[in-house]
Amino acid sequence: MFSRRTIAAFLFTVTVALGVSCGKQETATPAGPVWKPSGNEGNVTGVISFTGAVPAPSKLDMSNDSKCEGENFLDDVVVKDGKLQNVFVYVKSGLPQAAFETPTNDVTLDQKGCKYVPRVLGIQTGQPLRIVNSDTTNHNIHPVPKVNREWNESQLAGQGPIIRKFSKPEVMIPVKCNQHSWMMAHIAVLSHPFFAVSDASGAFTIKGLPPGEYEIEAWHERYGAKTAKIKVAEKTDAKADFTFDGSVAYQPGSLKAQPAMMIP
Amino acid sequence: MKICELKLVIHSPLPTPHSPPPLPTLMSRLLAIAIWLTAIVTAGLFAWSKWRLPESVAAHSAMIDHQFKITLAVIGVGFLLAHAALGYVVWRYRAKDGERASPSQGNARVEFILAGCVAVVFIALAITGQRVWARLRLNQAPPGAVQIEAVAQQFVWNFRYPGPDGKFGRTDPRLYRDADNSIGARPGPLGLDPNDPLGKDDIVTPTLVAPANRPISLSLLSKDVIHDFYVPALRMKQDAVPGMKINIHFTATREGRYEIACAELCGQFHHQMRAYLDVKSPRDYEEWLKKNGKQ
Amino acid sequence: MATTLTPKQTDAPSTDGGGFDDVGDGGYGGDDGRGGGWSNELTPPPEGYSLAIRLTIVSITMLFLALTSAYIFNRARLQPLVTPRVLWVSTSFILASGVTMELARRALRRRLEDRFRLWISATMLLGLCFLGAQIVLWKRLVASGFYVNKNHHSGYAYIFTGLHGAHLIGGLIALAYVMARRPASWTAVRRRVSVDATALYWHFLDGLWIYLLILIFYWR
Amino acid sequence: MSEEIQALPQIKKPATFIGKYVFSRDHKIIGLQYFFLALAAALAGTLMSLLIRLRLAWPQERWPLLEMIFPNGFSDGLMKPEFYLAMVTMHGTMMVFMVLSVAPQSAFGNYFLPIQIGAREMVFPRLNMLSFWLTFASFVVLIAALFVAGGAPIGGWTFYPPLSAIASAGPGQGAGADLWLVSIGVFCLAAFLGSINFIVTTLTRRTKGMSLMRMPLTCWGWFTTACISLLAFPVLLVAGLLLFLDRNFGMSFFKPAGLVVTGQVIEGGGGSPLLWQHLFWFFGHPEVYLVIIPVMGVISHVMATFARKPVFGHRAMVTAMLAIGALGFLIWGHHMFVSGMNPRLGLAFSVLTLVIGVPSAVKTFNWLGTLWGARIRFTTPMLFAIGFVSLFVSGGVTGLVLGQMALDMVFHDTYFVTGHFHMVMGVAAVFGIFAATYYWFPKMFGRMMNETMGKLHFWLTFAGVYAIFVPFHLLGIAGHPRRYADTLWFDFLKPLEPLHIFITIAAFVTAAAQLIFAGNFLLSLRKGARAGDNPWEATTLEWTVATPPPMENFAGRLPVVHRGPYEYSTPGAAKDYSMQTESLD
Repeated sequence: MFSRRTIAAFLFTVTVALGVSCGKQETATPAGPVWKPSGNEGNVTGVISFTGAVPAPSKLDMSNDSKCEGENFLDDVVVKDGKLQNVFVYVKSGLPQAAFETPTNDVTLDQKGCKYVPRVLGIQTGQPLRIVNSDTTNHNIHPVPKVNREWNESQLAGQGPIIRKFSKPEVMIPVKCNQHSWMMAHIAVLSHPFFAVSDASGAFTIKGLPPGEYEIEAWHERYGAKTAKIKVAEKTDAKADFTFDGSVAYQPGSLKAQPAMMIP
Repeated sequence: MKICELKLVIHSPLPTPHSPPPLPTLMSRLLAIAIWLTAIVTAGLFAWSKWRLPESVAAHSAMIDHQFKITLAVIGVGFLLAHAALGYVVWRYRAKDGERASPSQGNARVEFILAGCVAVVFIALAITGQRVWARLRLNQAPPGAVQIEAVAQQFVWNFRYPGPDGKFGRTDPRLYRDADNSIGARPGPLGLDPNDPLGKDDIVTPTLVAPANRPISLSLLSKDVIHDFYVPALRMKQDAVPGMKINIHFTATREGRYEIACAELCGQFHHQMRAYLDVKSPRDYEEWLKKNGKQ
Repeated sequence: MATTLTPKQTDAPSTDGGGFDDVGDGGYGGDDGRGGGWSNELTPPPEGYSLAIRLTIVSITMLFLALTSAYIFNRARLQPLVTPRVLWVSTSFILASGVTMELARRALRRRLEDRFRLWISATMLLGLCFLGAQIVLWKRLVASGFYVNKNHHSGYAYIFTGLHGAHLIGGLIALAYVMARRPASWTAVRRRVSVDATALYWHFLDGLWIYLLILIFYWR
Repeated sequence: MSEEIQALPQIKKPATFIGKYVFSRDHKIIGLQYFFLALAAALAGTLMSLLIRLRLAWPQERWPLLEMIFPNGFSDGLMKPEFYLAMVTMHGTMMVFMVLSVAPQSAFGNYFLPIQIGAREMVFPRLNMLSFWLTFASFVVLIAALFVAGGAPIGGWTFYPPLSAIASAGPGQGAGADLWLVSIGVFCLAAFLGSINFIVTTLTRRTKGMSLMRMPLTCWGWFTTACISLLAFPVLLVAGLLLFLDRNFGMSFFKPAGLVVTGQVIEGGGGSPLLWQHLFWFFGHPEVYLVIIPVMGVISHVMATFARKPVFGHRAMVTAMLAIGALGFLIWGHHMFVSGMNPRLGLAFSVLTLVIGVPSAVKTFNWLGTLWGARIRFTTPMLFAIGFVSLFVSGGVTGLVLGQMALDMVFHDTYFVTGHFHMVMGVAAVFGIFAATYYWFPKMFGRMMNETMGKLHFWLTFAGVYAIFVPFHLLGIAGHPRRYADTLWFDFLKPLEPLHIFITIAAFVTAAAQLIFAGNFLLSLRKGARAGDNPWEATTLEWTVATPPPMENFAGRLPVVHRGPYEYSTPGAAKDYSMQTESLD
């Protein structure tokens, strides 16, 4: 009788152990019917302008890793002729309740010259993210999401690509390399394909949006997010321009912290 | 007597062919030689100067190296004596047919004397060792020492200089911005408050630049986990603990570039957490300060 | 490590089945060795229970001492915490249970079976009431905004009371065991020693609670 | 009497296989279960150490075959640094908890303590069984940590927060670290139950005539160790509990305010990382003695048998053991000289640390004294015992370097420390385990182990461990920090690479030599020569019972003890040994 009890206790422990180990896995569940384009779609195009003084590019100090080569200037604010690059624009709300097909082609995030290329990218849930190390040094890729599962994996010099997926929509996920503290990328995960990143001329295009009214958001890593309402009519392109003011820096939220304690 | 023999018969019904084992002489000789050889080779390897810390560039390291030599000598003598004795008894006291061991149960006096000697030697070592430590760590940095702050994070070192005003500006964890680690960056990786006038002239660099032959007072801090400021050439090691500010001080005596390592496990790239200690002549140091300050 | 009970001090009459064998068997007792004094060499000697419970108490003391030093190290007591009045209720419950436990123990010594059962039941009831009062205490703490992670003081308050409660549940199980097991199925000595050990544990928890009460709620 | 037996039906002998060998309450079966658990853990731990060595010797080599076995640890054949650190953590935890804490104490102690003191069984057989199964559960949970997302924790076996308190501080610091904590918590409970059983058994179950000073030194070792673990493990449990709450319930006992990990602000604050270190080492230092003290007992025991001589200074040996056990609680601070603890506190810890060397030195004298004037029989267990003394001295003396704060500042967290504790607590204890296995194998399994294979095993292992761990010290003298996944990053480490390669080769050879032991073990189990009841002509009670010992150990009446444990070569006696049960005429 005692033996049986012990067996039960043992099984319980094992179950708890397995429960802990499996508890953090998550699965993506599609909601609603699969969305199909009807042919009435239009595109949203726009240009991101930049006003105010353009911050001088700072020279990054990469001296702690001699294998980091190439141009080493901070590239978070890239402005050319008053147009801002690397702004992520996406449809925030207004889409029909439908599941969007998961693309099978992958999105590449390269590590080159101890920088992430591209610095800002969008990806759909379940779409493979292919991470490549083109450097001769070691990196680690450490996205710090709030909704998705966090991971942190090193990618050594000469190591092949890492393929990862994100299961839940989340804008934005900062990505860092702890070894090269200046390395920074942002990944936006969306359940739909209606997003774009502004190019060197500040232009973007969101393709194939069904007719309707939407809220779209433009996000920049230093200047925060701006939203706009747009209306897409049948087979017509809509326009949405944004302007970021360089004199208003983005302030992160306040920190709830208790005072640090000094111990002898 | 007969009862004993009877019991023996009862308790060991089968013959015991395994004791005494064969070849006691060979085994005893081999083992004794092995023990002696091991001891000599080990002591020799410890004494051989092929593997040593990088040459010292700190004012205090002569003291440490001296204490290390004394300690090595003491433990070397103890080690060799113990192994000499072990080899000797193994060589000498092997089993022989028909002979019995000495029935000695111990000798309290010998034991007391030996324990006393050991205690005296050990405590003497402890006390001399304390003197070295006390001179290094129980006093403040001399006035006029160069103030530098070292802030560790996974897996990078940041160093901050107070600038001409001699005062560090305010920092805030909310302002940390690793993405821009250029020298003039505000807030930069240390989260310097751009509105604090004291911080305007602070210099933050990933390399520890220090003038030669001047005492340097270093405050160790950490942003995330425990790190350890370890400079082999300085014979110096101290944890950087988050939530604490730990002050150490040293004087580097020779110009040059020395490696700073992390000696406390801090994550997957612990083994790559390197920075440099750049010891410059006082003039070069002043020039460097001028060049990098006030941008 | 003196034990309260050795074969020679028992007042167990030899008629009740005898937890002990004749001392004469095999000439036990001399030669400064212990042991061998029990007829059945496989069942734990009654004094073993007593010793085991003392050792358990030592270990639990270590547990709470370690927590106390962590509490002091974290400067937890310097942070605010309310002192709900229900503390007095729970304290009086557990103090009363200590008294009833002692009464039960003595009743068993005097072989008053009914009274023994009465007092044990009272002890268990008071123990349960204490646990109930502790839950009310937790609710009061929550109502005052002192969640488990509000500050260190509240965190430690939950950990201390929770661990104490868990150990008290262990005591309740022991009480239920000594009460539920048929008296005929064990010897009187063994039964009494078990009750004594349980009582010792219970008094320890009693004292521990007073200590925790002062430590957490009144030491500022 | 009859009522007693009827009242406690659990005494009846188990009939089924499960009752007999799996959920057994027989202390001998439980001892064997612990023994095989420790063997399995030792196998796992050794394999992990070999992976560690591979990475250190050839950091840029590709191992596609290993990738097939550990798809998460390797990528394109390269071993990831986080996998290396996971192996470091798991190797340490596995060896310290599941091998070194289990084999000398729980395995051999369970098997031989009752027999050596003349008892039929542990006092609480069911607790004993529960203790084993908790240990087993702890082992399973620990192994499970290897297979969760992110892998095993990378924080080292010392598990210092905030690295271990924050899931985002590294891969493996998520679910793996939680499982690690659960495993250690369960292990603490098991150790508590085990130590209660050991102490009560020793104090209440000694047979007639078995006074405390007539107990073999093994029993003293087990008893002292049980006392230590009774006091030390609750502290580890508290530390683990607080860390678990820190990780999962938003508390911050170990996290100060303003932590920013990978750009993310960690909520909460006000805790101190040093608190963990104090709690952990308050357990952790006694843990070292908890490993070595039962081994000291075994070595004294084996040595007396084959030296054919009483243990030199029996009383001093006991005193030294107790002194080491007690002093062990006062010196935890020497692990924290450079941790940021007040540098003045270190002064006391440093002196006490060197003082604890005195009883250790006394023990060494007494082992030498035991051999002085002996008639040594060079059996395999005796070779391992002599090897133990050599290793204990070699590993012990370097403690005098690390005990001094100024030198610890140089050598802290370098391979000097790693070499020191591997020598004195790792392989010295393993030599004790081997000595015990070779010594008691005939009693446990009724057959002798093969002497030739045993000697070969000894010679290779003895040479191997010196070849591995002396270079560890040399790396340390050159300043090589421990837990570095490779040596290529730092200029001052690059010249040390040849030493790493040498160590790795030595490690593989030594590990391969253990196959001889495994082969010998399995072969002797089936084919070994039958052992008599007392093949070594030893004196203590375990050699008076049948081989292997029957259920309840002693047929008929319990033995009565008339003598001390090590009456060898008594002048005037007929043989050169007198069993403890022999009357004094």
